[in-house]
Amino acid sequence: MMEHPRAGLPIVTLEGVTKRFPGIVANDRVDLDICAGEVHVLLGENGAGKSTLIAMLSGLQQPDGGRILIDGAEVPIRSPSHALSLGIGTVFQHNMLVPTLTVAENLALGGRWWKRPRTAELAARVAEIARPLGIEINLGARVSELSLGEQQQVEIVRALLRDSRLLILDEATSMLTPKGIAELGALMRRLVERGLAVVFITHKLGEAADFGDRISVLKLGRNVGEIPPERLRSLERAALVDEIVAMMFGRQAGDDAVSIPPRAANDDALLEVRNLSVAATPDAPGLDAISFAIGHGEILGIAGIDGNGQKQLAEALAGQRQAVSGSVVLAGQEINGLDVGGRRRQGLRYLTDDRLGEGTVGTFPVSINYFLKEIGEPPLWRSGVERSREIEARARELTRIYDVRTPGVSTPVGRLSGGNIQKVLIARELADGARAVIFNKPTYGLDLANTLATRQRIRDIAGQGLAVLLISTDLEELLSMCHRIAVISQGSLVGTVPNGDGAGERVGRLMIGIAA
Amino acid sequence: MSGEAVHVRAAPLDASAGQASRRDLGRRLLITLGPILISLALAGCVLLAVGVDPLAYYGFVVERGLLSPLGLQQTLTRMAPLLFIAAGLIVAFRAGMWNLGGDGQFLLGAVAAAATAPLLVQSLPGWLALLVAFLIATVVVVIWSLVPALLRAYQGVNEIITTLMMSFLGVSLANVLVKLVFLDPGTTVPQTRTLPVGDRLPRLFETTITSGLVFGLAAIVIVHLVMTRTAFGLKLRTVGANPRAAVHAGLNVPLLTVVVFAISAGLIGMGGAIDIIGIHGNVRADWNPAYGLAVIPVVFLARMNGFAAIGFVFLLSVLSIGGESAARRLGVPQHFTLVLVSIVLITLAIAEYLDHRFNQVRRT
Amino acid sequence: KSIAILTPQEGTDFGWNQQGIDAAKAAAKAAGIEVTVASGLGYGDVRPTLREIAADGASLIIAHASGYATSAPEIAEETQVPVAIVDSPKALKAGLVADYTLSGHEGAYLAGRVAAKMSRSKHVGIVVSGEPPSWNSQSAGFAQGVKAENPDVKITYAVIGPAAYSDAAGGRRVTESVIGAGADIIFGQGNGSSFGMLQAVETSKAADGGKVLFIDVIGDKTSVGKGHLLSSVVWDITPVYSAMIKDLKDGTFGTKRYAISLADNSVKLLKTDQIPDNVWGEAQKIREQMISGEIKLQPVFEATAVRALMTNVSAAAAK
Amino acid sequence: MGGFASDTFLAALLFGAVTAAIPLLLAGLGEQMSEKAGVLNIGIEGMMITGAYLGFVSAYYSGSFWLGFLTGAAGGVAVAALMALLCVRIGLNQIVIGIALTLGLEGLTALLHHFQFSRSYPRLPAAEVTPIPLLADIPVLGSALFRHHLIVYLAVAMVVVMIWVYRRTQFGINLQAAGDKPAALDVAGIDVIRTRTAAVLFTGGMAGLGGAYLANVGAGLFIPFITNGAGFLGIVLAMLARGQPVWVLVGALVFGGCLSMTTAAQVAGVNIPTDVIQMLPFLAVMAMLVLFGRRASLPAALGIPYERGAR
Ligand SMILES: Nc1ncnc2c1ncn2[C@@H]1O[C@H](COP(=O)(O)OP(=O)(O)OP(=O)(O)O)[C@@H](O)[C@H]1O
Ligand SMILES: Nc1ncnc2c1ncn2[C@@H]1O[C@H](COP(=O)(O)OP(=O)(O)OP(=O)(O)O)[C@@H](O)[C@H]1O
Ligand SMILES: [Mg+2]
Ligand SMILES: [Mg+2]
Repeated sequence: MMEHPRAGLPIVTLEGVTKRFPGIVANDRVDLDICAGEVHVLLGENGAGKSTLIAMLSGLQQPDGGRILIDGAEVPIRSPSHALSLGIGTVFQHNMLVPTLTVAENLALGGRWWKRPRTAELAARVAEIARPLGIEINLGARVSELSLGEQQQVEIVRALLRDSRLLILDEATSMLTPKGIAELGALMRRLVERGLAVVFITHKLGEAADFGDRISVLKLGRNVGEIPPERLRSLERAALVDEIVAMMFGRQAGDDAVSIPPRAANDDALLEVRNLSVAATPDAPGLDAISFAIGHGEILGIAGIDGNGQKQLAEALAGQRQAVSGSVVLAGQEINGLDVGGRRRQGLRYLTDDRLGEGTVGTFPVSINYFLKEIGEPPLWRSGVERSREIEARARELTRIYDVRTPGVSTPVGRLSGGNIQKVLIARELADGARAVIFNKPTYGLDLANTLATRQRIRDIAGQGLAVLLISTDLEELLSMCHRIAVISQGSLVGTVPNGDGAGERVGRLMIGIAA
Repeated sequence: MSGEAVHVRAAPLDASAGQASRRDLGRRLLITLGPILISLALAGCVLLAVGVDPLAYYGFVVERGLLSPLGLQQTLTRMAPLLFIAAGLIVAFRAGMWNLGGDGQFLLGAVAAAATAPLLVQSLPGWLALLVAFLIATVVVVIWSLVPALLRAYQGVNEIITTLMMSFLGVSLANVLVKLVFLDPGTTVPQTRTLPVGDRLPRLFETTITSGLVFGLAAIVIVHLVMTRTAFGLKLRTVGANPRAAVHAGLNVPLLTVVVFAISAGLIGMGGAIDIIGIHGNVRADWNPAYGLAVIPVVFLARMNGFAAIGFVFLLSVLSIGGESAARRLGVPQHFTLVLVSIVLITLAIAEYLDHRFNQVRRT
Repeated sequence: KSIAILTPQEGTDFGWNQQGIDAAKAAAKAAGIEVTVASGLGYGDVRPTLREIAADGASLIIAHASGYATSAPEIAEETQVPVAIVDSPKALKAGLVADYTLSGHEGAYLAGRVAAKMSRSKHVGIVVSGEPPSWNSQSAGFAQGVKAENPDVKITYAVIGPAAYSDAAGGRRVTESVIGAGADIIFGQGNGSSFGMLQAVETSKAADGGKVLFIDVIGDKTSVGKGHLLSSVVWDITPVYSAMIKDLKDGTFGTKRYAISLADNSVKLLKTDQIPDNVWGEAQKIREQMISGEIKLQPVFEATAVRALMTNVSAAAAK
Repeated sequence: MGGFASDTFLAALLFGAVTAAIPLLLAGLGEQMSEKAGVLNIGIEGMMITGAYLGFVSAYYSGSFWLGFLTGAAGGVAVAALMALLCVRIGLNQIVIGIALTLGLEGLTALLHHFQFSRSYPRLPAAEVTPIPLLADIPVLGSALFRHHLIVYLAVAMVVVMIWVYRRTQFGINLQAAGDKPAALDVAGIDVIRTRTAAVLFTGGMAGLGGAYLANVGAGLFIPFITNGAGFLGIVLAMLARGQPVWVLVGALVFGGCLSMTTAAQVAGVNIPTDVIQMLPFLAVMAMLVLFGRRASLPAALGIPYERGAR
């Protein structure tokens, strides 16, 4: 690792902190020391309680038990403003920007109401913070017009603007490019040099190993282990990862090596797209003459910086978005004419990346959310009438198969952790009758175990001869499972690379606009 | 009220909350009767302030609205139109659509029925005439509801505005129709032709209770079952809870929107029709009972649960019938009934909240 | 034996409701019987109240609003308790339903004559908050009076709006416009809103800078007026109710209609000190002529007919 | 139709239009702030009637219009405080409480009026007008637009103030955040509840003022149900305006204009029944809805009570 950080004294100490939610103990007597001059990585599978812990540190939730000490003195953190005044700045897992305000206004948010926002000096400070990060920030833009990645950048900058002593990043890298992540790492390093403390939550063990000084692992709400700086430095990467995995899952690492599934015998195209074009909208790029074909059992990856039309492509295919021209052929059958339901019945499935926004109905029970796309269809509905018992039973089954962590199938799905909501969606889309499946960022926000499991599932269904379109911003992921990787940029495919040696560099160069 | 029932946007209650009302009735009764007693006390203070004996007043309310056979019959009769309105609102609110145009829709339904029924009975057998008039009224209101429905479905115009406006408009229109189009030539009073008492909906048994009550009950129970037990109901609730998810799930949201408005307004229009062919027999110019406004909160308090709504509608009727009588006997202006009703509504809402809180604490 | 009266609004409006209730009380007192007052019932469904009062043993129910003319007879049939209703002459039914259609058109005619005599700007206004028959006939009577007195006097007619009974602000706004149009005497009909009219009259100046005067109907607002009350077409319904009670006793109830007229002073013009004695004198003469039948007057009840009358009048004025 | 054309008459019409518009303007501006902050304030009708009653009572007994306006506004704020407590702080359903408050206060004020004034119907003198120097002497427009009570000019000035607040001040930004994404405002360290409460109280003040104006200047007296749906029209105007104060002003004037139009038509002897003419304003607003409504973007969290950390 890089040079020696000063092992500081604890800024924040958690003693036996406990937080309960209906049906769940999100944090169970957690002890934690967060020290100045350290990047403290917090790991844990989905639902382990990381975000909840953060929520308490930032004044959003109040602990049900235990105490929080700041500089050794007990301080109940009453409210977010209190947390801020204590010098605790947070980038939350779920976007916390006001879509209808401009970036500048969002950054100014929180100023005392009688003060006028001072745009000029704001611009100056943003510039000086963003530059080293290699981030371009357009203060004038409406947030709703930014891509999720850009929005995450804005949030990081906002957290840095308030020069806080403790900076918390909850899955703040999930939407960044590899380059952006590296720069963020360097920045964290500089910050801790200055004596700040950083809490860094991620699901990517690589990042943990690269950026972390100290690693704590949460499991089912409990702090199950910690790797102090000296040990961290002593271990070399592979060993470290194995150790962490052992802590998190109590077993050896499921192998994440590249294992591209064998292609099914016949490889005539199963899903074929010709000159698909979509009109651009104020807040999204259009698509321009997209063409590709996916054979039986083939996994085609779509690589690209976030916000280059991936979502539009997926929605156009699924029938959610009007295409101006082009045709979609599934198993030799034109399906342009069909609506979302029709395409689904034909076997075309779409797993959205916007779990809370459109993937689920947060207030509905988990059980109903499994079947949201087949409401009214037998056997769960008979002649339009709901058959509660069958639905319950089937829901339990899926919950078991896909290992969804939930108090019960009648729990509102919105209460689950991000990762578990994702499992519900996967269970829904892979349900019987699938022929071609579109995955949009299927593993974003998932912990390692779930990521591996999900990837394996995708390989399996490909193995069963289904066509898979895998949209992801995570190059590693694409390389680890796709047969071919197409690169999307400004709404058109700029090239397709067969997976294999050197594919990574070629894709990478296509992504940054250099012909491969 | 349960988390999502509180929202203006996401109305629907997930199944579990739906059953909540049936789960341990005792508690529900407590959190219903408790607040009512409290509000009686509060309203009592108002009465004392204006120098009226609260006990006497409430005595009359209970006696005239509930206990005396006559009073009870009046109360039940009053329920008929209210039940239809409640049913209509439940459909709309569960689908997350804010049909605040009840008054206009109610009046138009009433006028349509009053315009057609008296003429039809002359040519058709009684029951058929009523049925036809009833259907005509419904159709008229459904068409009326297309304006806000289409605006919302295809232009994204917020329906709270449109329905509110359409309500103002509908009330005026109803007047115009009565005074200019369907005026009864037989009288100088600006009103429609009158449906003879004999030709109106039969009364139940030997009482003065209109059989409209039966239809009203049927309507609201059916609505409840459809909303909670069928795929159609679930689709509507999905649209209500998260329109984007509905699109993602392949539901035809615009179409469903229009359907929701049609059903909702249609039911409210039926309420108007029932009121005419069952009780009034004609519509007078400038008549507007403004039931819609009173029923909206009731439906919320019932958490859009049909059965609970029946109970609250009954309560509302008792208060209005008994209140009218009591106010008259004690020389209090009728307006006091408004005060009483509103205090009841507010305390009930608070009780709902406290109960909800209590449950949360207990669950964790 | 007791009688009951139902009114749509509280009996404190110095108008329709108050006159009705006062009269019922007076008549009952005279006949030495009980009276039940049910006021402020609104224009909705009064069947519950009717049934209840019938059940409480009233021997005559006076449904004092044209809005009750449908429900009252029905309940009469149902409970066999006699009812008296307004504005439905055809509804007579021996022993059960009597009609008393009150029309102050004669008084309004007189008022019109007086107004025409006194208007300085030769322009008077009629402001109403709605167009029920009894008001229409008075608007018409007034217009006819003005016309008869002096065809050159312009008449401006304005309706505040449907169901604008309580729209005081509207009453004031409209009246001010009419005054703005040049009228210096306002003939106003409207329950709550007539106070808005009075307000307008008191707070705005006529074209010539002089003061605007107000002619009220049915009730006597002298006690709340502020010196702008020119007169009022006052109704006294007591004789009507007394007659009903009598007929009830004689078993002739429901065989005849009841009305109010100048003759028995059940309709009369209110004398205020705004009216110069000479004008008042002439008015009295005209009254005699009307009673003696020299002047004949047809009541007009339909809104459209009334409007026609107005436009004619103002058109005539225009030439 | 000599009278119809006359300047005084036109002036009176325009004057009437303005007088009718002002309460709507005040109510609309008030409602707008609540909506921006994410509170659908259906109780505004109740706040107006309270303002009308209290405003009249105090003006009547004190003889001072200004005291009347103050009391009216205070009354509105009081009701708003209750609403804020129930709907913002403990998050009760905004529609239930709003309607309940409206019903109750209409009844209560009618009750009080009955016992207090129903035998005397006291009325106020004409409100003293403040002519704007030069402008007031323009022939027709002068006496129609520039000879009003001071409060009228202040009401119009409020439009400018609101634009400034929304566009330029931190408070404006906070309001919009509270309406579009309260959680974001909360984690930024601003108390959502306080922000929304402030907005609701402001609404109450404006509504109360509007009511007081309606009773004291518009009518010069108080009678039951005098507000006659003005509050609901305020809600509509606020929503039509998509958060832009200017549009509230435009809407209010259009509406007041329509009301005067009906009188004009009648006085001109146009022989179509009033009821038809009476539909004009509503048709006008419906037309506005069809034209502009399309773009009406309501705050995302409108009507949804904020609960910290809830999922
Ligand atoms: N507001 C809430 N209400 C109810 N349950 C909650 C709430 N917040 C969190 N939970 C539950 O607490 C548990 C921990 O959630 P949390 O979001 O902290 O997990 P996490 O470690 O952040 O998972 P992920 O990596 O997916 O974000 C989950 O089971 C979740 O369902
Ligand atoms: N009816 C409304 N009531 C309250 N606030 C509103 C309303 N409509 C919009 N807003 C708020 O005002 C903000 C700006 O609205 P909108 O974007 O439509 O106007 P704008 O910013 O001027 O856009 P444009 O440039 O199209 O005029 C919205 O984000 C919303 O929060
Ligand atoms: Mg998390
Ligand atoms: Mg998550």
